[in-house]
Amino acid sequence: MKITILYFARIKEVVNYSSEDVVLPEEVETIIALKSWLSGRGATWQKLFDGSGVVRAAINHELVDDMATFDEGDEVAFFPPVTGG
Amino acid sequence: MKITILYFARIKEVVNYSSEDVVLPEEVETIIALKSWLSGRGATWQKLFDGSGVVRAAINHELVDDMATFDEGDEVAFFPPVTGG
Amino acid sequence: MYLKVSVQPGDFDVGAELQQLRAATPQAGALVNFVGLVRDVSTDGQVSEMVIEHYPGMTEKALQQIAQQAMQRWPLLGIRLIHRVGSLTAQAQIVLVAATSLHRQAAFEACAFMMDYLKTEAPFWKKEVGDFGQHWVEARASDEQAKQQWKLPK
Amino acid sequence: MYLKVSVQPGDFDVGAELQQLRAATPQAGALVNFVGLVRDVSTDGQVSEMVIEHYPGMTEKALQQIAQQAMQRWPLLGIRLIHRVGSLTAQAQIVLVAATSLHRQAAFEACAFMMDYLKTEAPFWKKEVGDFGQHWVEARASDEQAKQQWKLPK
Repeated sequence: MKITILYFARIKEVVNYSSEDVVLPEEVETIIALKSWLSGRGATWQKLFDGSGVVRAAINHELVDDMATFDEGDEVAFFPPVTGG
Repeated sequence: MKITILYFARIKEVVNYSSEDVVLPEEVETIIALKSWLSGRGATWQKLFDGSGVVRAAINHELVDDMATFDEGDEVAFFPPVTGG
Repeated sequence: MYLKVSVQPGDFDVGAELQQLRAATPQAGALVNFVGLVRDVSTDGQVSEMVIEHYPGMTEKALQQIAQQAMQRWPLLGIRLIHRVGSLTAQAQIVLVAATSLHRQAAFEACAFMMDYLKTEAPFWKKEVGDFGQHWVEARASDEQAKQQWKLPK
Repeated sequence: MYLKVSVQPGDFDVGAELQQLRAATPQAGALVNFVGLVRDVSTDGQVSEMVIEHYPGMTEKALQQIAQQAMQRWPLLGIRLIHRVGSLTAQAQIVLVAATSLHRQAAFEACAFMMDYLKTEAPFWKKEVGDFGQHWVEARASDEQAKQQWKLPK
């Protein structure tokens, strides 16, 4: 399935870009599976999702937890804990 | 002893004036004694201090309770519960 | 620490007052303020005018004391209190309570505290005038209860 | 019920915004508002600039949802939320949270609630720039704790 991934703030600076379209293997349909799949790209990605820093996720503009599932065409975002206000 | 008494809001309307200077017998030196002494003036005063409505008191601009004492020249005020804000 | 208290018949400009408070406390990260307004309905009907009586001299002192209690309990940078007196029309501004602090919790709690104390300890009395005639506003038991929640254990 | 939410680079005029909120909710007896300001000091030193990044689309939606939760929990008449994004200087205004209600408690609690939720759920990120270089502002555990206090029993 094809989805769009967005990155924000510190995480955007780590991955060095703000968005990408990815085509995922069939079994990757949860946030936790996506994190694991992205970690397979190499050390930068592995470190990002190794649990040493909190990475929050949203699907189509809604905050979600690791078990949330997404569908074809969804917009998934990864970002650090928010610090507005 | 001589003191000044001020009346405010509903209580001012009941007694029909806003201030008076009074000369008190020696034993009248607490708020409760003053209320009792004023009640001796007649039905209007008696009704005012009979406990059917809350009457708050201040001595020299400080909220006080019934047992508070005042001195020669003090300013004593009687008023209903406050409703500002 | 900045503190300014006013009791006045005239209206106040909230924007300008907050600007002044901020200018006096430039380190502030948080500003909280409350504005109390004349409601146009009462238990008896439509309100056209509100008359606020006060105890001159004691009101200023009571507001100062309330502000000082707030300053002792919270790490505040500045406080601005204004209470109007005299004749006000429906929707007019009655009272302004504002506080600045580094972080928001202090300013929020201090403003709520100051309003709860002002409502029960500052010598102001409201009279509503309308098609029903006129009546003194009754003190609300909920205001006294609101104050009780701030009592510190002895 | 009046509700207006803005996410914008430009500054806002607190006095004018409150005036507009009051005009939209003329029955209000109480107005509470919070303004968050850029502090000129951070853990690392003097701050000259604050850059606020956000997630366009999600921010507006998050603020709307926070306001709607507040409306469900308190008898509010109106809510106004503004959050700035982009580059701000020290002492600049960042955020405005305002609510009107008949009585003060609802507006006070709703504003504190909305700030606690905004701090932990709305996708904004602050970066401080100063003589120390630049750094992302760290999320504060106390903000997450502040949010927890509003959780309703299930």
